[in-house]
Amino acid sequence: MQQSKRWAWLKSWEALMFIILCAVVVANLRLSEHYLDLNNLANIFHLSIEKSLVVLIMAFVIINGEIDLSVASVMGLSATVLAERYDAGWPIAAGFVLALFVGVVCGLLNGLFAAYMGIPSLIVTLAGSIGYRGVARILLEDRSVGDFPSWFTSLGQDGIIGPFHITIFVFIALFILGFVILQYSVFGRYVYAIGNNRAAAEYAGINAKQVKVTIFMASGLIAALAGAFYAARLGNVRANAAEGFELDIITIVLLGGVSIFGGTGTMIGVGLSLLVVLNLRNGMSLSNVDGNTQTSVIGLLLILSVLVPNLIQILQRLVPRLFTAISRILNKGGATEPKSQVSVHQ
Amino acid sequence: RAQDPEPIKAEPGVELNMVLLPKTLGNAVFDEAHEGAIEAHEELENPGELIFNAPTPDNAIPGQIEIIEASITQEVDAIMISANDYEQLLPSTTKAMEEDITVVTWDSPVSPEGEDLFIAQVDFTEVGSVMANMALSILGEDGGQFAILSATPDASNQNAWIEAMQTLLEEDEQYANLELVDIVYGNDDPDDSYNEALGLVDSYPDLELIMAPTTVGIAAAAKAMQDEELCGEVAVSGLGLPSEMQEFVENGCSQEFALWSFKDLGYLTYYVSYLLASGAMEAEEGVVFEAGRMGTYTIEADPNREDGLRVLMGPFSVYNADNLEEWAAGGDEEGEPEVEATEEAN
Amino acid sequence: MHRIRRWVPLQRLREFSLVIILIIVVLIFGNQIDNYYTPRTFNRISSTVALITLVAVGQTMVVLTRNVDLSVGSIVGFTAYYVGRYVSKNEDMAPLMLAVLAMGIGAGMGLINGLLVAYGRIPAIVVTLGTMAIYRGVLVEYSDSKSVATRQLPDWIKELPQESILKFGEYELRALPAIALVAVIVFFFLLLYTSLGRRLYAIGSSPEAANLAGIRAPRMVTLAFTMCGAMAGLGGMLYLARFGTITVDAARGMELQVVAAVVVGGVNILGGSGTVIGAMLGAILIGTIEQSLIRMNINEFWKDALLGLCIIIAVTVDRILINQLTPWWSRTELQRMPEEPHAAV
Amino acid sequence: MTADPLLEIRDVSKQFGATKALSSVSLSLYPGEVHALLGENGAGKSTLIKIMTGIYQPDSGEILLQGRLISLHNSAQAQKHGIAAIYQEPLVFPDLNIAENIFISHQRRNPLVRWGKLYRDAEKVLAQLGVALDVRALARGLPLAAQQTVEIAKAISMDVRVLIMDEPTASLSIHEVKQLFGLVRNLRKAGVAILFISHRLDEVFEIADRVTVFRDGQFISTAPVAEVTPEQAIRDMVGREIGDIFVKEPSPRGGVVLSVKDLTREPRFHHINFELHAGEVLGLAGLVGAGRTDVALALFGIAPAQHGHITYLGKEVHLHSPKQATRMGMVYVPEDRRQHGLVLPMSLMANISLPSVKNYRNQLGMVQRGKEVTTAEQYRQQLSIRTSSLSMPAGKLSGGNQQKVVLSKWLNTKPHLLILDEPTRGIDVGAKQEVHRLINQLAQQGMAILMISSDLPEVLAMSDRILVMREGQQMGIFERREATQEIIMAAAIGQTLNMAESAVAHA
Ligand SMILES: Nc1ncnc2c1ncn2[C@@H]1O[C@H](COP(=O)(O)OP(=O)(O)OP(=O)(O)O)[C@@H](O)[C@H]1O
Ligand SMILES: Nc1ncnc2c1ncn2[C@@H]1O[C@H](COP(=O)(O)OP(=O)(O)OP(=O)(O)O)[C@@H](O)[C@H]1O
Ligand SMILES: [Mg+2]
Ligand SMILES: [Mg+2]
Repeated sequence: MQQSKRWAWLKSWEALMFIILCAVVVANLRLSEHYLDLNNLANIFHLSIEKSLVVLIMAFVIINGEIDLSVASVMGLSATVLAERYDAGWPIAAGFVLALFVGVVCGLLNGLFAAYMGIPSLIVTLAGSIGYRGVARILLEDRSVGDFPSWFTSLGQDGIIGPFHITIFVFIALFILGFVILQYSVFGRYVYAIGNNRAAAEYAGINAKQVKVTIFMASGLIAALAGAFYAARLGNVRANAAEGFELDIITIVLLGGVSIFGGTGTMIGVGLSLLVVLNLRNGMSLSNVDGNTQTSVIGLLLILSVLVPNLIQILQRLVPRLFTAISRILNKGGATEPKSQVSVHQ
Repeated sequence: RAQDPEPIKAEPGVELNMVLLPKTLGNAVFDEAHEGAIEAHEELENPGELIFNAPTPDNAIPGQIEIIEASITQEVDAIMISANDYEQLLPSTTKAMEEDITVVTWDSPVSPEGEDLFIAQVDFTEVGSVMANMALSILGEDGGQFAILSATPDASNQNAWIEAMQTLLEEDEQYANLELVDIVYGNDDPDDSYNEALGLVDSYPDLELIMAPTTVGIAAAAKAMQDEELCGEVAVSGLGLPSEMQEFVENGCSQEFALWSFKDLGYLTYYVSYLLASGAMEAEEGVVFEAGRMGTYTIEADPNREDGLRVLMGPFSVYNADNLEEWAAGGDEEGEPEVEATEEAN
Repeated sequence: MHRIRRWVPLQRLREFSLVIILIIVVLIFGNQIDNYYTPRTFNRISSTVALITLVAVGQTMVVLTRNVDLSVGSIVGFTAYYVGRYVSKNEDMAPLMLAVLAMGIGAGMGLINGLLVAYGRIPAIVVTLGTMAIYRGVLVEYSDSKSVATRQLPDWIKELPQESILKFGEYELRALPAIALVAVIVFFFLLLYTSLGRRLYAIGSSPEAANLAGIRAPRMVTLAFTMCGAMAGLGGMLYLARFGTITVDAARGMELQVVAAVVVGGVNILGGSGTVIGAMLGAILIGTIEQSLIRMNINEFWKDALLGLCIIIAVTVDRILINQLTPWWSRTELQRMPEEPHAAV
Repeated sequence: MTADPLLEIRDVSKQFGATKALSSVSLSLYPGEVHALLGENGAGKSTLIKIMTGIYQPDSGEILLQGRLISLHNSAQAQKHGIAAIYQEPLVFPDLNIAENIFISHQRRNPLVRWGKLYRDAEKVLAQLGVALDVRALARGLPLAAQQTVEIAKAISMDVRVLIMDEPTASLSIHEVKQLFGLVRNLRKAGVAILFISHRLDEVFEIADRVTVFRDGQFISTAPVAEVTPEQAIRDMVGREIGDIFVKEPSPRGGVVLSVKDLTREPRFHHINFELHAGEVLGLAGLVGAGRTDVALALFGIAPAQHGHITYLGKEVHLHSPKQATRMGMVYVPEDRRQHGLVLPMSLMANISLPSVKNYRNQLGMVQRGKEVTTAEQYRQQLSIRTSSLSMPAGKLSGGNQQKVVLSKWLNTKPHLLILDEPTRGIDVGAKQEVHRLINQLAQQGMAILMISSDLPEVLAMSDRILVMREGQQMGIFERREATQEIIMAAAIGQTLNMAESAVAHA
């Protein structure tokens, strides 16, 4: 019993992700001599930093039992607002603040419709993803805005510690913050409770609507921040910025062990899954694997990571059954029944 | 063609690792370009690798950045890019150039500071005039209403061509009777393009021509006209692949369309990149070189882009019922148009 | 009123409300767009909506069981391509056989999804996010980046979209909408009048209760995915007929349109309630808005924003209508605790 | 009863992780007998039932039907053998209507649904149970008792040989229980073997032919009902003597905490008037469906009333959300623990602290697990919650233990006003006493308590005053000393006392 407890974590999703991560790292080491280049290590994070940031908040959204398909459009819109204001002569910092504000407003709208009007967040944020992108189009039309001040672009393009960009440290800080909030704070408790059983949470005096709106607003805020980072990294903004990011983001969160029905998953799992996906993509890029194959491989990984543990469980259940049946046939109603040690039902 | 005495010739056998990076994967034209590049690769007996890689459409710009960064990490010698954005790839292509990697753009350039030079398939203004001429020849002297079905509102190539065409329509008396009523965007999606084409027909009862400077758009528009039995009334023209358009020319839905040879483009691009990366040639205005079977070319200032250098491939092939049969008879299997270029008298 | 309530169940209310909204939408656009009330508009929208409807019908089966199939876009793309290739080599293939082939391929892909979900016990969204990428990847490999061109296709398939089945003056019921309509009717009866259909509802409504009631959920779920795949396969053939030119990007992103249609049509994304009529109405509603915006004479760059706005207004009005109408309809509803199922994914 | 057993369980064991739910238990069911199964919360009763219907597979042991070994891997197989069960927690299909809910398991036989027949049949089955539910109405949001009724209808509508009933009466009041027992007797006559589980011993001794007792997953005894006394059965269950049924000690009545005037929400209840004092327990009695829960929901702000006034601690309040009510120190312990009471996948510890988790914050706003553990441990001992660990997901506890967690969760909020809805549903005798003691203790500390219960003896034993409702109407408030079972029943079914007495006598 003591024994089983100590090793129980091995059966967890986090352990599985960790094992996969190790495998990916080993494979990368063998496949490319450049994998360990400091530049490459920085690139692993740097090239997907915007997605990574949004993954953090998307974990909250999904654990809370909702979904936000509009994040990519909010990223695009905030980058656009920032650029458009800059183009109109505002200092970039002011544009940045406005961009964050716009992100929060988008999140607020999502939250109001989803939580207070009771419209499924899937539709709300789908409409949002079309609409917010549309607003970005209205603002910039077919223009592109660039030539940002160098301090701003250097945030996204130059390392501060070696090749590591400041955005990476922002990510780490937010990850720790997200981890603590989700896993250890009262708010985190509410997020899980609402995601699992909204009615019970409401009976317990939790204002589920308020929590949901807060999370959607945070989602808008983080997406807006990511949008600004995107602008800094690329040094130039068009209305189509960050198009199509949402699916990748959701994939990573789900691979992190978060249930789409809400209520389960941990920040560690999501963090590990992020590392898995980023390293896998990096390794494949270094091996010149094309985009389609990369996506397919991640799709396959997504399926296998759930399938394999489940298959083991199913086999664990079937094998004794088969064994019983065989022994029963052999000694015709035989007296010796094998006992299976493991409980498989949950 | 420039008549400089001694064109620079390529020295075969230099080991160079080169990356051919089209916009996305799974598009026929880019595969043709790849074929051309392979032909040149073999002709030049390059013992190095020719890597062909591209992102998925939903990750177009960040995907190209990732591939460029991975190429930098792998210390390749040359990157040949058909850019998904004019500015947003700049930080990474400039970085590549700083690492002494030759960056050559083709099909669609980046801003001049981020590339060594651009292999222009045809002159941008020429595309405008070719489209104007096709419109004129279809609508006749009396002219009539026509509309443009483009790719995305922010596709820089298309926008440049359309702009060139519009300028021409305004300035040249010849086109006085051609009335451009609308520009719509099908997002290079067959579905959207099909619907946009029909929307045009519905909105403008007197419309006589849809001009689509995109291969996806032109095919979808032609099919839409065919389905609605409008082929006699509304003509479809623009830039299209002969293999996709043959049917519509035969049944009269499209009289004329144009395109250049992507295979040649790939071939030429490879040659130029090889010359630059092997150090045989500098990317400077006025340099004359020989590109294998395609003959001699000169590096010239790009009239459309300040400080930009280009190699102009040309010429256009305009396809119609007469030469398409030849094309079909000759090159169907190999996918290479055998028609001699019909240089537009302009 | 009592009579009506007795014979028109609450579920019909959703459809009723959607029809009202659809009428409002049409009236508004009719007011804004010249020549809107023409047979042409009708034919346009019906043809466009047909494809989404067909796939949405299959998707409805899956969503009812508290699952979702995000791979439909890839299945449509793959079958469109495969069937196109196939028919270009076997020109004399009978149309029906080709449809069977398309549905067979789609069903096969759906079956894989279903087995993984039901017997591999993997959440549907995980499976189909994965197979969405994988099926597309297979297509890219298989196609070698070549596209299927219209000229390779036999005439009947190219002409299918302009075939008209019924004509009322200039209003036509064309082949594509007709096929979609048949699918809607077939699946409507399947869901309402067969025990198979009812069990699909039961599973989605409460998987645990279904388990206790002795319903073989894995089989049913697999079947639902297979049917969804088959519909997507048929959709692939129609996609081929409609667009002729098929690249590896065919129907990319269609899954979101389909899911949007299903959910706007009142099918609960958490399973258990909704009808194919609703899904069809959802597809028609979104399609009408989209097509009408194309016709509207406004700045190109405003269209996306307006589309998003229209959708959110439409679903909000729908929600308000339903909330207002429900007490009228149902005696028992008033007696209940106001505990609506909260919406998630 | 001399015949061979219809169904026989031999040496069945089942282990869940560290918990040994059943160790080598045996049980036999004869045709035409009602066999009661008794045991403390967590004794393994429900687990056995789930094994008998193929939901769980035993780790070892065998099941014999008419002497032949059968293996059950899912409930469909069990149904084929004629074994059906009413499970402890009713699980209806919320999106199907009531008729379909009843017949869903039958539908395998004919592939086409004939709606007209379906509705007629469903009405017939419900008529047998003496209830009138709208068979066309969706099951979503049905009150617990009605869900239970649907489950019962579902089970008896099948052609069964073995009917297993896991606490079917837990949320029913005497009236419905009588109906049900009538039906059970008919089934018994028809030769059905019935396994009956309940924590209400009086019911067990009324209906059962034989009694089996489990303790801690082990078989203790089986005997004909005539040969056991309730005291003996309790001793077998608990493993020790337990004192007399708890007797309420009077508590000092304080000021008015809650005063309700003319409270109305059509069509569920109208013109409810009462005052509730600090230190007082006000019982709310009535038949199932009388609208008691609705009054509580209105007070808690979940389904606010349309008319009337609520005065709380001297101030008129308009309640429209549970959060608001909770903030004011008014809490509601819901009757449906699975839907409203618990977050099943969360640990029982987290469930207990959920409504009061804000009190467990440190300066940084983090939840202090240590304090949580202390609290949970305290309730675990006080209410004897049977679990292998405090971090066990609440959903994996036995039904009665879940109920104890629900109670702990709300008691821990230390409210001024506590509304209890069926607080001891599914709780075993020993723990029930403990809960009663606790309620009394809280009242003595000055808490005002509104207690809804269908368990009439419980209402009589615990209340200072009893408000009786019938079909949404307030039938009167009875002082403790004047209330008797007969008087309350009479009010609940809307008869004058004399007629009620005769009705009870005839039943
Ligand atoms: N799925 C499960 N996983 C882990 N433990 C379980 C599971 N189901 C039951 N148990 C444990 O098995 C034991 C027996 O539970 P069971 O539900 O059979 O009790 P019971 O006799 O029905 O109690 P009650 O009277 O409270 O309903 C309990 O300790 C419970 O915690
Ligand atoms: N067993 C039943 N038979 C018929 N109808 C029922 C039954 N149980 C509940 N209902 C329906 O539910 C409505 C009231 O349920 P509600 O739970 O609000 O009342 P209640 O008095 O609190 O019941 P309970 O005694 O279960 O707490 C009734 O009007 C009736 O329509
Ligand atoms: Mg139990
Ligand atoms: Mg009640």
